[in-house]
Parts: sequence; C-alpha cells; structure tokens
Amino acid sequence: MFQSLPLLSLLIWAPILGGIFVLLVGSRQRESSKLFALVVSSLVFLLSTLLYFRFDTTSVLMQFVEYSVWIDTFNINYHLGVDGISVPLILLTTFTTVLVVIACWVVIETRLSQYLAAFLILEGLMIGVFVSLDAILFYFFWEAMLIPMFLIIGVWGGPGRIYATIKFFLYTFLGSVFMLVALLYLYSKMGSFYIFDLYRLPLSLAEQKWIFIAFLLAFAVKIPMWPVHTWLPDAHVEAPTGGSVILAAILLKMGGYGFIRFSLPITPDAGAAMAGFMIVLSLIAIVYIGFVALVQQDMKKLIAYSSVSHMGFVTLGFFIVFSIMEQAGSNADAVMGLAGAMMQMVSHGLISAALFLCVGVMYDRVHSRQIADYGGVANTMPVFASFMMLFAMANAGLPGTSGFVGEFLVILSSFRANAWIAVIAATVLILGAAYTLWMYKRVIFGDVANEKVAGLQDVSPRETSFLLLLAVAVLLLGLWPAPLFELMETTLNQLVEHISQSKVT
Amino acid sequence: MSITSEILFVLPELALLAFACLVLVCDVFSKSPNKLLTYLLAQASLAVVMVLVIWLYPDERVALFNQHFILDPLSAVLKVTVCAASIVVFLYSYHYFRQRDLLQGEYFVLGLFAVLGMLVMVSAYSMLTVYLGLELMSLSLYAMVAMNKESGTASEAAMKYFVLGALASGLLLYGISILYGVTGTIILPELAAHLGSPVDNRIVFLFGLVFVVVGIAFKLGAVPFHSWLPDVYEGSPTAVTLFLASAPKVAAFAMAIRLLIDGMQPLHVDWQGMLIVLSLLSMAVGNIVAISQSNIKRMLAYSAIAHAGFLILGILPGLQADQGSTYAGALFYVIAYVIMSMGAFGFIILAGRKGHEADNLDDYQGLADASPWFALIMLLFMFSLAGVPPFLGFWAKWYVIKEVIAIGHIWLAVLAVLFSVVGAYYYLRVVKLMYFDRAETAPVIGADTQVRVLISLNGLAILALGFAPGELIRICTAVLGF
Amino acid sequence: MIELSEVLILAAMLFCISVAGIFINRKNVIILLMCIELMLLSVNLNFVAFSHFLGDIHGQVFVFFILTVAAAEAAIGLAILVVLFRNRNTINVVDLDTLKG
Amino acid sequence: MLEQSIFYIFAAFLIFSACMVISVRNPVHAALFLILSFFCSAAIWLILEAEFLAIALVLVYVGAVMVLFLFVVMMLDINISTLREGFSRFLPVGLLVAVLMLAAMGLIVGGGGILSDPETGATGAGQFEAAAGNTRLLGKALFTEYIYPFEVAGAILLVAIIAAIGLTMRKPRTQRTPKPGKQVSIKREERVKLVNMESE
Amino acid sequence: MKDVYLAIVLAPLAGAIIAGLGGRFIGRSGAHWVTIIGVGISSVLSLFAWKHLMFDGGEVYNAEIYTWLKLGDLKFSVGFLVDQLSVTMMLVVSFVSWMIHIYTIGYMRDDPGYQRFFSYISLFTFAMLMLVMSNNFVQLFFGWEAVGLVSYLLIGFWFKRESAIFASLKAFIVNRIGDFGFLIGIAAVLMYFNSLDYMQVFSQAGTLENPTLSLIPGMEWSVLSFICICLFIGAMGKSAQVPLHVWLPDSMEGPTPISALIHAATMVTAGIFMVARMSPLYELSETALSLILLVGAVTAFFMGLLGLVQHDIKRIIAYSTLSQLGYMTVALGASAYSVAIFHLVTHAFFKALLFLAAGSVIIALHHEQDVRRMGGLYRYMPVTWFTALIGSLALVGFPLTSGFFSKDAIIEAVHYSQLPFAGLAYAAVLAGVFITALYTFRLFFLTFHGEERMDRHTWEQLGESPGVVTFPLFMLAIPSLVIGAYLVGPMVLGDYYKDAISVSAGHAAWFNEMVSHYSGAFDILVNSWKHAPVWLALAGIFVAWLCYIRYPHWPGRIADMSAVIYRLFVRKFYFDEVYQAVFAGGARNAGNALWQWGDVRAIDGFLVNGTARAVRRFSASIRTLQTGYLYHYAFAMIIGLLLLLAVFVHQLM
Repeated sequence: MFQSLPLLSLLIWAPILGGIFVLLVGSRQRESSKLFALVVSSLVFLLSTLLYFRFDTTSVLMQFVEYSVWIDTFNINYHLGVDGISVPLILLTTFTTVLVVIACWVVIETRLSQYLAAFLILEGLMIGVFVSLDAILFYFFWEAMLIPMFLIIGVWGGPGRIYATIKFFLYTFLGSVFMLVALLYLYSKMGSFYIFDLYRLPLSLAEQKWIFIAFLLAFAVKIPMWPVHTWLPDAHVEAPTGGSVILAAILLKMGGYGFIRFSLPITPDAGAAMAGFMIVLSLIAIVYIGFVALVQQDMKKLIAYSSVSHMGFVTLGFFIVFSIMEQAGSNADAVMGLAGAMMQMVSHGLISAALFLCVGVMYDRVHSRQIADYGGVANTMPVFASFMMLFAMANAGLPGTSGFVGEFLVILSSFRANAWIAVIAATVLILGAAYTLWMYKRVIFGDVANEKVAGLQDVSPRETSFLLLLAVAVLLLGLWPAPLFELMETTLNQLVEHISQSKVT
Repeated sequence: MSITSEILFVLPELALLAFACLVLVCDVFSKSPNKLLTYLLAQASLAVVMVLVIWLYPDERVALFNQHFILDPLSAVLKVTVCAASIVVFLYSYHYFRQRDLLQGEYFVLGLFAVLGMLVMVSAYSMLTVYLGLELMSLSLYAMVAMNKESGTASEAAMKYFVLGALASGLLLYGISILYGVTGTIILPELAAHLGSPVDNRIVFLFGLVFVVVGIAFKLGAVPFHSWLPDVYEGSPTAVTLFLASAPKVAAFAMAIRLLIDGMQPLHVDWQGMLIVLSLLSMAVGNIVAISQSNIKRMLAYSAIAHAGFLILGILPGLQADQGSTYAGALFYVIAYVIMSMGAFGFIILAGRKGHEADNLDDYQGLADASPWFALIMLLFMFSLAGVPPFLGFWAKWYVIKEVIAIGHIWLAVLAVLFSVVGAYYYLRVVKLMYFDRAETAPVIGADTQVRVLISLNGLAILALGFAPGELIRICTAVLGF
Repeated sequence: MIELSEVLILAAMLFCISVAGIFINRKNVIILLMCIELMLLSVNLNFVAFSHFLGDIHGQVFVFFILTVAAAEAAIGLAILVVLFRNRNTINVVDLDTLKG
Repeated sequence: MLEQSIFYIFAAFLIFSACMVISVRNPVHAALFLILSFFCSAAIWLILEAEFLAIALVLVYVGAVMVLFLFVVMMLDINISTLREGFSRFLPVGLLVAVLMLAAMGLIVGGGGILSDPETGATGAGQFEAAAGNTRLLGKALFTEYIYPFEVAGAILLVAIIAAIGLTMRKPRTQRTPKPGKQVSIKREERVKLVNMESE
Repeated sequence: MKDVYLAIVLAPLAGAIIAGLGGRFIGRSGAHWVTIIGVGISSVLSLFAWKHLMFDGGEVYNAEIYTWLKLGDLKFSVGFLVDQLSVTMMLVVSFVSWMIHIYTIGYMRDDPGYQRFFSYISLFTFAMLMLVMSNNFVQLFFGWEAVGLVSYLLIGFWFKRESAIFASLKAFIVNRIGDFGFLIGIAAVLMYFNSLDYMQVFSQAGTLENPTLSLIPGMEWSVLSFICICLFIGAMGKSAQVPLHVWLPDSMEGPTPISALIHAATMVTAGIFMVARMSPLYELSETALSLILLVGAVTAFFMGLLGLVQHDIKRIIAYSTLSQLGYMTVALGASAYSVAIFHLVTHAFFKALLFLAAGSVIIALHHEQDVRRMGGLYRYMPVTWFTALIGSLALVGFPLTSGFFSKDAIIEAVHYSQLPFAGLAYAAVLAGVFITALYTFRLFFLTFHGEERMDRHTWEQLGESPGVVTFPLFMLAIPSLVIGAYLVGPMVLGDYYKDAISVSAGHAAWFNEMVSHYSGAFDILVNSWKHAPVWLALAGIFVAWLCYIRYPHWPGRIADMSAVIYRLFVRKFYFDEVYQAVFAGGARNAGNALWQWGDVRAIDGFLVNGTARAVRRFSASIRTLQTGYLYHYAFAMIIGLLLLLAVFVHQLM
C-alpha cells in the first residue's frame, strides 16, 4: 500500500499542515496540542524510516522521485527525490524533531502551541531542503526555514535573544542571497533549475570560481565556517533548548548538505582550485575554535563553539577529496573523506542535540547556563550525570560513540592529502577532550557547589526518554556505523566519480 | 476607424468619467453623514470599469485616437491591477475616514479621477496623453493628500508634494519639448521610429531623455528624486498613503514603460545606464535610511524607495524578447509590490483608531500577544517585503534579479541582493516589536470586520501567491509578447 | 530672422531662473507657485519655437494643453496653499519642516 | 532684423522680469512681474507665429490665473516683514547650480543642429499650411486629432474645480443651535410616553 | 573457539552493564556477584584458551566478528587475534582483574558508589580485553581509548574530591596527547598499507623499509620510522613514559584497587603490549627503537629517583610503576619484546600485590596514606606484611622472586643491544636497580617497621584486614614468587610466542647470547651472586635499612645537605609546574586571546557589528539630508538632474 505513497511530499507537508493546525486550534488546547504535535512528529519519523527501509543502496539514481510542474514559464518544478546523502539527514531531522517536541513538553510555558507549530513547520521545511531536486525549490525551503527559526529564538529565547536572532537572520540571509544570484546565473546558462542539469553544465574556471564563492558564502555561513561563525554562539546561547537542538542538529547540516549537493558537483574545478583555501579555513575552525571553546564560561556557548570546530571536520572532509584525487588519483580513497564528513554531520547532529538537551535539563532547574553556577551536579543528579558523561565523551570523539567515526575517517583520509592536515586536524583529540571534559568536570563533578545544585531533582522519565533515545543512537552509530555507510556509499562513489571529471570546456 | 467605433475601446475610461461625475452629483445631494451611497457607488464604478477592461481584453495592440491611445494586453493587466488596488484602497479609506469622522464625498470623487488619470497613463501612446494622465492623477492626489483639512502635517505634505511634483512635471515637459523639437512628433511609436534611424544629433536626444527619466524617477520615487516621498507618506492620512503606495506605482511603471520602451527603445543603452544609477541609489538610500526611522509610515516610505530601486532594476532589460530578457520582471514586481504595500499600509489602518494613528513603530510592541492572528498577517507582509520565501515578495525579487542576470549585469544583481539584506533588517524590526517585545498596554485592534477580513485575505494572498506564483508569472510574460 | 537656438537659450534661461527660484526662495510658498508658472512658460516657449521652426502645429496644440493644465495646477496649488495657511498660519517655506528625517 | 531686435528686447524684459519674480520679497510685486513676463512671452510667441496662444496666454493667465494669485496673496494676511529677511548663505551655491545648469542646457540647445529633419533644417522656419490661420489650424487639430487628450484635459479642469472647492470650503457648522420656533410649538405627546406596567 | 573468545570479552561487559544500569535493583551484593562471576568466567576461559593454545596445539585464532564499517575495498572490522601474546595478556588481565574484584568487596565496603565501582572495573576488563584481543588498529584504538575512559572515570571516582577530578582530567588529556600521535600513526598505516588489519599490515611491512615521506620540506623521513614513532607516542601516553608520565602519580587519587588494576598491572602496560604486538614494524626501524630505548631509560632512572622522596604510600608505588614501565620500554627498545612482556607479566602480579597490600594498610589506618604516620605495622598485620615483603622483594629483583628473572633478563638484553643509547640505557637500568631497592624498602621499613607513628585513635583499632582482602593478596603473592622461574625459560628464551613476536636477525644478538648462557632457571638462581644487579639490589636494601631503621635521622640530614636536588625531586623535576604554565595556561591564554581579540573584537566587533554600526550611523547621518525643507528637496533634484546630464550627456561631447 505504501508503494504509491508520495512519501517525500508527505514528509514535507504533513508536519507543516500539522503545525498550521496546532497553530490555529492550539492556543486554547494546551494539552492536546502537545499530544497532537508528538503524534505528528512521531508519525513523520516512522514514515521517514520507510525511506531507509525501502531505499535501494545499489542505485545511483534519485529515488522516491516526485515530479510536477510548478512554474512552467521558467521550467521550475516541484521535483523531489532522495539519494544516499539526503536519507541520513532526513532521518536525523525527523528524529530530532520528535526529541524537541518531547523536550518542550512541560518546559515552554508561553505560547506553547505556537512553539510546537514553529517546530513542526520548521521540520517540513528542513525536509524540503533535503529532498528538493530543483534548485529554486531548494532555495525556497532554504530561506523559508529562517522564519520559524527567527521566531523561535526571538520569542522563546534568553535575554539577549533579539540581538542574537537578528544577527542569525541577517547573517544567514546575507549568505544565501549570493547563492540565489549564483543559481540564477546558472539558469541563465542552462535554462533549467534541475540540479542534475546543473551538474552537467560546462563552465569555465573563472565562472566556476565565482559561483563557488557565491555558494561558499551561503553554505559557509550556515555550516558555519571560520570566520563567519560568530552568529552561532549567540544564537545558540539565546535560543530555547529546542531551538538550539534544531539549530545544531539540522540547520548546520544544511551548509554541509549544500556543499555536497551544490558546490562540489557543480563547480568541481573551482573546488579543486580552492581546496587549499577551504582546507585552511577548516583547520583554522578546528584549532582556533577549539581554543576559543576552552575558555567559555557559558555551557551553551561552549557547545556552540565546539559545533563550529566539529563542523570544521565536515568541510575538511569535503575538500580534502580534491587533494586526494590530485595526489593519489584514486577515487576510492577520496570517498572516505566524504563519507567521514557525512558521518560527522549525522553524528554531530545527535551529539550536539544531546548536549544542548542536557544543558536544557539543567537550565530548566537552575535557570543558568553559566558553568560557574554549577558544580557537583553528579551528587544530586547521578543518572543525568551518566548520560551527560556519555555525550561529553561522544563529543570528545571517544571510539564506540558516533563522534569518533566521522573524525576518525576524516583524519585518516586527510593524511592521504597531506600529513600536516591530519596532524592539525587530530589536535581535536586533545582540544575536544580538553574543553568538553573541563566543562564536564566543573559542572558535574566536585562537591555540591551551592543550594540550587543541592536542590536538584534527577531527570524525570520524560527527560530520560529523550536522553535515552539519543544515547542509544549515539552508541549504535558508534558501534555499528556500517548500515549508514552502506546507505551512502553508492551515492558518494558516484559523486566522486562526477567531481573527478573537469567541467571546464 | 471612425470615432464612434473607437469610443468602444475607451469605454472603461468613459464609464469611469461618467461614474465620477455621477458620484460627484450624488455626493452633493446626499445628506447621509456616512456617505455610504457615495462610497458604494464609487466602488461599483471601479468594479464596472474592471469588468469592462476585462471584457475589452485585446488580443493585439490597438492604437486609437490618432495614436494617442493604445489598448494592449499590458494596459489591460495594469488597468485591472489599478482598479483592484483602488477598490481595496477605497475600502480601507472608507473605514479610516469614517472612524475618524473625516468622511468627505470629494475624497472618492477625486480618487476616481486619479484612477482615471492612471488609466489614461496606462493607455497613453503619445507624450501628450502621458502628460495629461499624469497631471490628472497627480492633481487628484495632491488634493487627496490635503483632504484632511484640519491636519497641519497633511497640508504641509500636500504642499511639498505639489511643488515638487510640479517641478518634476516641468522637467518632464522640458524633456518632452526637446524630444518633440528633435523629432517633430509627440507620438511615441513615431518617436521610436525617429530614434531608430541613424542620427547625428544623438546628444540632443539624450538631453531630452535625461529630463524624461527624471520625470519618471520622480513618480517612482527614485533617489535623488525621492525627497517628497517620505514626507508625503508620513504626512498624509494613512488611507491616502495607502493609495499613494499602491495604484500610482502601477501608473508610474506604465509611464516608464510607455516612454522608455514604447517611445525610446532605441536609446535603450543610454537610459539603461541612467536607470542603473537611479536604482542603485534608490536601493542604497531607501534601505539604509529606513533603518533609522521610528515612524512606520516613514519607514515604509523609505522601503518604497528601495522597492522603486528594485522596480527600476526590473525595467533595465527593456524589451529584447529575442534575447530572452524582458521587463516582465518589473511588471511582476510592481504588481507584487502593490499587493504587499497595500497590506503593510492597510495594517497601519487596521491597528489605528481615532486619536491613535498607530504610526509609530513602538505602537506595535507586543502585538503578537494581543492579537496573534493579525501579528501573523503583518509578519507575512514584512517577510514578503523583505523578499523571503515562501511569500510573493520573494518571487518578485527573484524575477527581477533573474532578468538582470540574464542581461549580464551580475554585479548589479549582487549589489541588489546585498541591499535587500540591509533592508531585511528593518522589516525584521517590526516583527521583533510585535513578537519579541512586551508592551505595558496591549495594542487593541479597533477595525471593523471588513477591514479585518480584507487584510487577512491580503496576507493569505501573499502566502498563496508565494506558493503558486506561476499563473501571475505566466500573465506577466504573456502580455509582453505583443 | 530669429535662430531657433536663440529662442531655446531664452527658454533655457527662463527655465533655470524658475528652477533657481524654487530652491533659492525660502520664504514664500506663493513665489514657488509663481516659479512653477514661469517654468511652464519656458517649456511653452520651447514648444512654440519648435512648432514654428518645424512648421508643425502639434507643438502649439501641446502648448494649449499645458496652459490648461497649468491653470488647473495653479488652482489646486492655491487651494492647498489656503489650507496650509489656515492650519499653520504661515506660508513660510522654512516653516514647512515638521516632516523630515 | 527688425524681428530680431524686437525679439531681443522682449527677451531681455522677459529675463529681467523673471529674475524679479524670484528675487523681490513682496509677493504682490512678484505677481506683477510675473504678469510682465507673460506679456513679454506673448509678444515673442507672436513673433513665432503662435497668435492664438499668445492671446490665450494673456487672456487666461493675466486675466484669470494671475488675478487668482493676487487674490490669494491679498486674502492671506501675510506678514510681509517676516518675509523681508534676506536670502541665506545658500544663495551663492544655488546660483552656481543654476548657472551650471544653464551652461549644461545652453551647450546643447544652443549648439544648433537640433532639428534633425534635413528638409526643414535648423536655419529656416518651417511653413504652416498657408491657407489656414493659426486659430483655425489649432482648432481643427484640437477637435479631431486631439479629441481624446482634449477630453482628458476637461477632466483635469473638473478635478481642479472639485479639488479647489473641496479643499477651501469649510465644513458647515455642525454645532446645534436652538430653534425657538420649534421649541415653542412642541407638544406634550411628542416628548412623554405613558407606559402601563403591572405592579409586582 | 569464537564463542569462547566472545564470552571472554562479553562476560565482563555484561557484568558491567548489569551492575551499572541495574545497580539500584540488584543491590550491592548483587553488583559484586554479577561482576565477579563475569570476570571469573573470562578468567577461567582465558586459562582455557591459554591451555588450548599452548598445550593442546590449538590454532592461532584470527577472524573478524562483524564488519564495523565498509567503504569500497576498505573494511574496518571488529575481530580477534588470539595468539600466544594476546592469550598471555588475556590471562594476566582477567586474572588480576578477578582478584581485584574480590579485593574490592573489602576495600570499598562502605563506599556509596559500590555498584558503580564494580561496573567500572568490569567495563575496564572488557575494554582491556578488547584491546589485547584486537586483530586490527581500529579495535585497538577503541580499546585504547576505552581503557582511558574507564581510567578517567575511576581516577575521578570520588568526584567530590577536587584533587581526584583534577587528576582524572589530567590523565585523560595527557593520554589524549599520546592518542593524538597514535591516531596519526594509524592514519599513516592506512595510507601506506591500505589496511588496518594487523596481518595485512605486517605482511607488507617489508615493502616500506625504504619509502620516505617529507613533512618538513627538505627532510625525508622513513615512513616506517614515522609510523613507529607515532604509534610509540601513543604508547608513551598510555604507559606513562617521560614526558607524558605526569598523569600516573596523580592517578593515585583513585581508589586503591584501580591503582593496582589499571595503573599498575594492566592498562599502563597496554603501550608495552602494543609495541610488542607491532614488533614486525618496529624491527624495521632502528630510529624508533633507539628512541624507545632512550625514553625507557630516562623513565626508568629518573622516575625511580622521584620515588625516593615521596611520602604517600601509593605514590611511591606509582613512581616505582613508572620506573618499571621504563624497564619494559627499555626492553622493547632492545628488541627484547618477549622480555618486556615477561616483565610485564611478573610486574602485573607483584605490583598489583604491592598496591593491594598498600590498600590493606590504608584500610587499617582509615585511609591514611602518608608513610610518615605509619610504622611497626608488622605486629598488627602479619599477612599484609608478609605479602608486601614478597611483593617488595619481587620488585627489587631479589633472587628467586619473579621480578628477579624478568628484570635480570632486561638488563642482560640491554647489555647486548647494539643500538645508539644502549650504553646509556644499560647504565640507567643498572643504577635503577639500586634505586628501586632503596625506595621499595624505604617504603617497606617505614610502613611495617620502626617507630609506630600513627595517631592514638588509629592505633587502637589496628588489625589485620578481612579475608576478602587478604585472599587476593595470597593469590597474587604466589605468582609473584614462582611465575618468574617457571616462565623464564619458555617465555624469554623458548619459542613461547612462536610467530606472535618477530625479531629481526640484526637485533637478535641478546637472544643468541642469552640462549648460549642459559641452562635452566635453577642455574640462573644459583649463579645469581655473579650478577651485579643482585648486589646492587642488596645494597639498596641495606642502605634503606641504615637510613630508615638504624639511623632514622639520616634522611633528613641528607635532604638538608642536598637541598637543591631534594627540592628538584620533591617537585618532580617541575614537570607539572611547567606543563601547567605552558600547556594548560598557554591553551587558556590562547583561547582567551583568540576569543576576545579574534571573535569578540575582530570578527564580531569590527566586521559584524562594525558593519551594522556603520550602516546605522550612515543611516542616521544621511537621514539628516532629508531636512524637511522644500528648497533642499528641489535642490537635490536639480543636482541629480545635473549629474545625470553630466554623466550621460556630456560624456558624449
């Protein structure tokens, strides 16, 4: 019966319609709107698992394709499809949304239905980004996403939320408009917005460079790369827990997705030409931000900075591909970098979500995110401390957790590009451990620091449920990542095959 | 073609003129203090005109009255837009003036005449008709701005508008006179034919062109000919501001198209350069200055300047159908802008009441708490104006930038999007005020049901057109095929 | 014989004087209205001259329309002036600065 | 030659009076100088074979518009003394710009060669249809070729009327004034209503 | 056998999970029963596996359990390589762990984190077994980091203590520095061998003798040396070699059982095991071996010196551990991998024994660890005294004890080594013997003999520890005594390891020499007086007796006389201070500088907010151009007109 289901459309529109429904009826029905949101998000998650189970890992083609004309005048179509790159990210999205809905259950007091609606709508838009095969459709979702996020931070955020959310919006908006220009330029050459048409479009190196830069501005801000990362700490710090979770888990991945879906295949020669630059930026992000994270006093800020540092691995993984291909000439080796970067995206989605939820759990009790306000939480919240230990270790890249896999593969493959890259990248082993565990030590360990900590209640069943879900996911991906790679492998091979061929005419 | 058969084609204009006179007479004799009859009659006349326009929708270009009048699909579309916008404006206006006990029948009469002027402009095919239509519209508008006779700011605004408007039309006329002198004709296609032949006194053409461009720029509100716009928008009664910001934009656009493209397409390269300067200046000044405004009408006025810049950007490609680039983007943009700006200004009317104009940005603090639905609608307008999908405004910007890129001015597109990012800031500020700030006293929406429904429909239309802009885009491209 | 350029320069001078009048005058709005009349006059002069030298009556027809419009314009301008004066009790251009920024 | 000297004399007067319009402080004087400039232009138009327009200018402008101006000037009780303050620092810049503009315009319009049509040429005057007088030509064009603009112009005049009336007409007094006649003739039945109510 | 090996690994894991997650439900005794049974199973099965391999002629097991990750031709699996080397390690690890589980019942009796503790040490056992049984680098790294994690958790077990949590963080991060090198090494392995499977790597090792890589332009390094050194950096971290040793003394903040288990017997020897496991690689790089030799010698000698001046009973043993690890490393450097493992095995028993004995003392003295407040305990704690004596003798290498055989073999091996630094290393290990004896017996005398310096309250309650404590002491004392004599023949000189360890012909001099002299363990014993080390050890014991029994005021005087050196020793060569200032402080300063100057000021302050501010200011200033005056507006229009004229018309002229 599912064979004829427009699965992708359902994934996009079911949460959006659900969100609108909650928005319209929810303000008076607090309890049932929560339940409704949970049901919708869970159903969407279940639907999305269908994607995984029915995905043909051997096919290089787009799957679950849906096509209908949208704006015939300019050949813009409602064209959806998924491949090995998008499926993991979709699963991550639907999974995280369920968590967010559970996480806000009793915490958000004002305008709960609007909050839930914003997240459901956001979910649909995010899935839209991952499944669009039409560049304009992609951009449409890409930008539309900003609106709910803007509201989430602005309405339910902390004291500095206004600065943070406007900064977030303008920063990302600034980046993306350049992408729009680039897409329109491509259209003026190709007459189509179909992504795979754009893949085939021959371009001169100079053109590619400009387009690459335009894409870079959009994706670098989103992912975010040094030095356009400064919106992230602010946004994270001020966002409500759910906002931070979505921001870290999914929104950042959009940048990575953009690189792998647009920058690499559309402008491979420019990518090769600028790989050195990109690698340097990635390494700066990894090391520089690692140091910066070390001295943060605010837990969320620290995790935010650590996100930047970890996302440095994603860009590193993407762009060492070019160096590897140049040096070894072997595509197979290059795939490892890409796969590592993809893995890093998924895993970072889970881990940072988990860490933000942990901070949220504490924040809900103490109403502070300052490390100095805590100490000895393990005394009063032992179960919580164990969960957080797991996630902290995952953040530090401990083998056996998902955090390890991506970094490991990227470091391994970056050695093929240049040993120095690997050496610098591997400093994350030290820095990551240092900032994560130092924070953990100051917050969780030690004697009970103050009365607020003394009065803490351990995690409730509700909180346990989402932490447990994440813990299972983190461990599962860490101990047995093979299925995920099986999912991506064909697509990535195809991608590397594609980018190894010059498009310069 | 004999005059009698030609008359059929100007039926909408004639009907409007007749109706306007009828409304005038009815108004004089109507005793009712709420002027309901006048109002309904005015609305009816606009509706009738709209129907007539659609009925007379031409399949080809028909030039009539010794080529002073043109009936083409473009004009039909623009006329429908003008009438539809005016109907909406009248609805708001009626509510606005009645609520403030300022109802005057003349307002609707003048409004109808202004619409007539716009229709004339839209269908003008000679420089004379452009000028006359322009004056008919402008004179009505000057008077409408001053309509609130008790208000000092309104009369100041009217005075400024009048003086600068007269100056601008003086400049336009000077340009027209030069063009006439060089070519010996005031008929636009003949002008184009003259310009098309190789000439040795091209510089004189350009000289005239500059004056004409200035005249157009003034009407569109492009920098540096924009200075009337913020003052007039702020000073006028909000209903009039709403009018100024909607239908006359369409007329100004039509004027630009008629003069520059129908009349001076051969000078494309030259006026393109001028328009580039104007549009860049407009986008820069409009967006930047809007940031520091505290009055929402003034802020939207500056945003109108910025949008004028974008609109001008859309006119740049001219009509080079063979190269695949047209001003269809600008056409789409102007229609989209009219829809959006009616929403935004209409919202000010919605939020205000007698004794409280709600024209300060701070008046919107905490609106989302007080009336979430309308805050949401305003949010749609703001994001749409900022050009964020999934709203209509996005497609407007998108279309214009696409055309600009198609003619190879990529740097211009880059600058344009940069300025639109700057612009996003002040739109966000409104959202911020409504959603993120808390007010001590919650703002109350005091408008009647009609206005509430209308603004909701307007907001939903922006959303719906954002999701399905295809038909509108198709219309915009199709009407240029003639 | 008068040269066309002579008339045109005369018109240009008149035009510049009127424009200068608009932005030099900072006292009396009525003078501004007069300047506008002057400007239209210069344009008319242009048209008449072109009409004459082209031997084409259309220029004169245009002038006819401009005269009509100018009269209407003057009427409305003065009406606005009256309203303004009633509200502000001044027609000083310098005082018209409540709307700015 | 004679034509030329007449032209120059009137041109000089025209410029002079225009300058006076913008520089005198008393608006009444300005209006009078404006009238003078209209006269001068009318004269020049006569030279340029626009007889009807010249007459119309005098009749319409001097006879109607300028009178209107004077009327308004007189009607508004303007304190001349406050208007007597001198021009500001702005004047030199303003004049400079005006001169610049004149130079820019003069360079082009004075350069000759404006008329592109080689048949008429820049040097000689074109010929109107000899048979018809100026007024006749004008009238014919106006009511045939220009019928549509003519209608629009009519509408413009109508707008001017409506606007002028609408703007300047004060609202009728809405205050309630007692009408003794009616008050006296009121009957009891009109004001008092007797209602029967059951007692509880 | 696969099932057996799986059971060996999973039994402790299951115990750990049950005790950890279900600790609340199964209670304290439940927790220790389940973990002890778990580790017991793996102990017994390890013994079975050992027997299977050693005596029953079982095959070396090398197979994968499941595919962890697969990319193209590259496959990362989880799998076991059970050969003579790993089975030995398995046996040692599971047995010592088992004993320590039992011991813990007594030691942690009153601790609120009882179940947690059992869960951790079982988890550790699992991780350590994964490490030693691995057949590939990924799993090795997994075990490597997992033991680090558990070590971190256990050092900080008493998380209320500031010093403990500091030590745990320090341990983890210092280990991570080692892992950093280790990971680079693995990356290099993957790049040059295109596989991370041991057997595939080893089989290609020969092909990489000559290729070089150039990290710094102009400098060509042998690839193999690079790989070996990188991997050894990992070993330095885990096995606490200078300069990455700083974490080990601090790790004594953890409960004593784990000091015995992790920081003496098993985890810290992971580095030694790893190098031995990689012997086919290391044999090809003399550069790496020389480095190992040097590092080992430095550690063995200098860390021993520090043991002389410590007062904390556990820290003294910790420094001795450092020193002994240095010995093992020296052995590795000398290509005497088998000797290193031999010492590893004996050391595991006697060092665990010593720690547990120390723990027993600590229990008796109510968690007093300062040797200056002990003394004369032999009267009250005979069993502890006796087992501690055995441990101490084994540590100093007294003839007959296991330590004698293993340490002697090391010294012999170094003696015959041809590598650079071999002479230096030889001198260091010889001197080390004396020092070892000195500090060991200093500890022993101060604790068990001499004046009773504890406070009165403690003194009144002195008594022998319970059976669960003394039983493991006995169980460890036995191997500490006998295992050396039993194993020295087959393990050092026989073919105990078969193919598990390879030594190239060029480095086998020591082996040949020693084989030529060898005539049985008894013979060595009889001839022991001919060996310098024995005399050095006896001298050390004698000096200790002089200083701490006979003339107790001497040490103070000696300290006063050599104040500078004494101070240097007490401050542990200032390693901690320098690290704290340079690395920890440096990192924090760098972080602050980058944050404040880079992020906050340059990027945010100048670029982002600066732009915003500039726009806003610009906005506010050009806003004033809109003066409200008509004439300005008109003027602006005319200027605009003029500009357009100037630009577009006059450019044509």
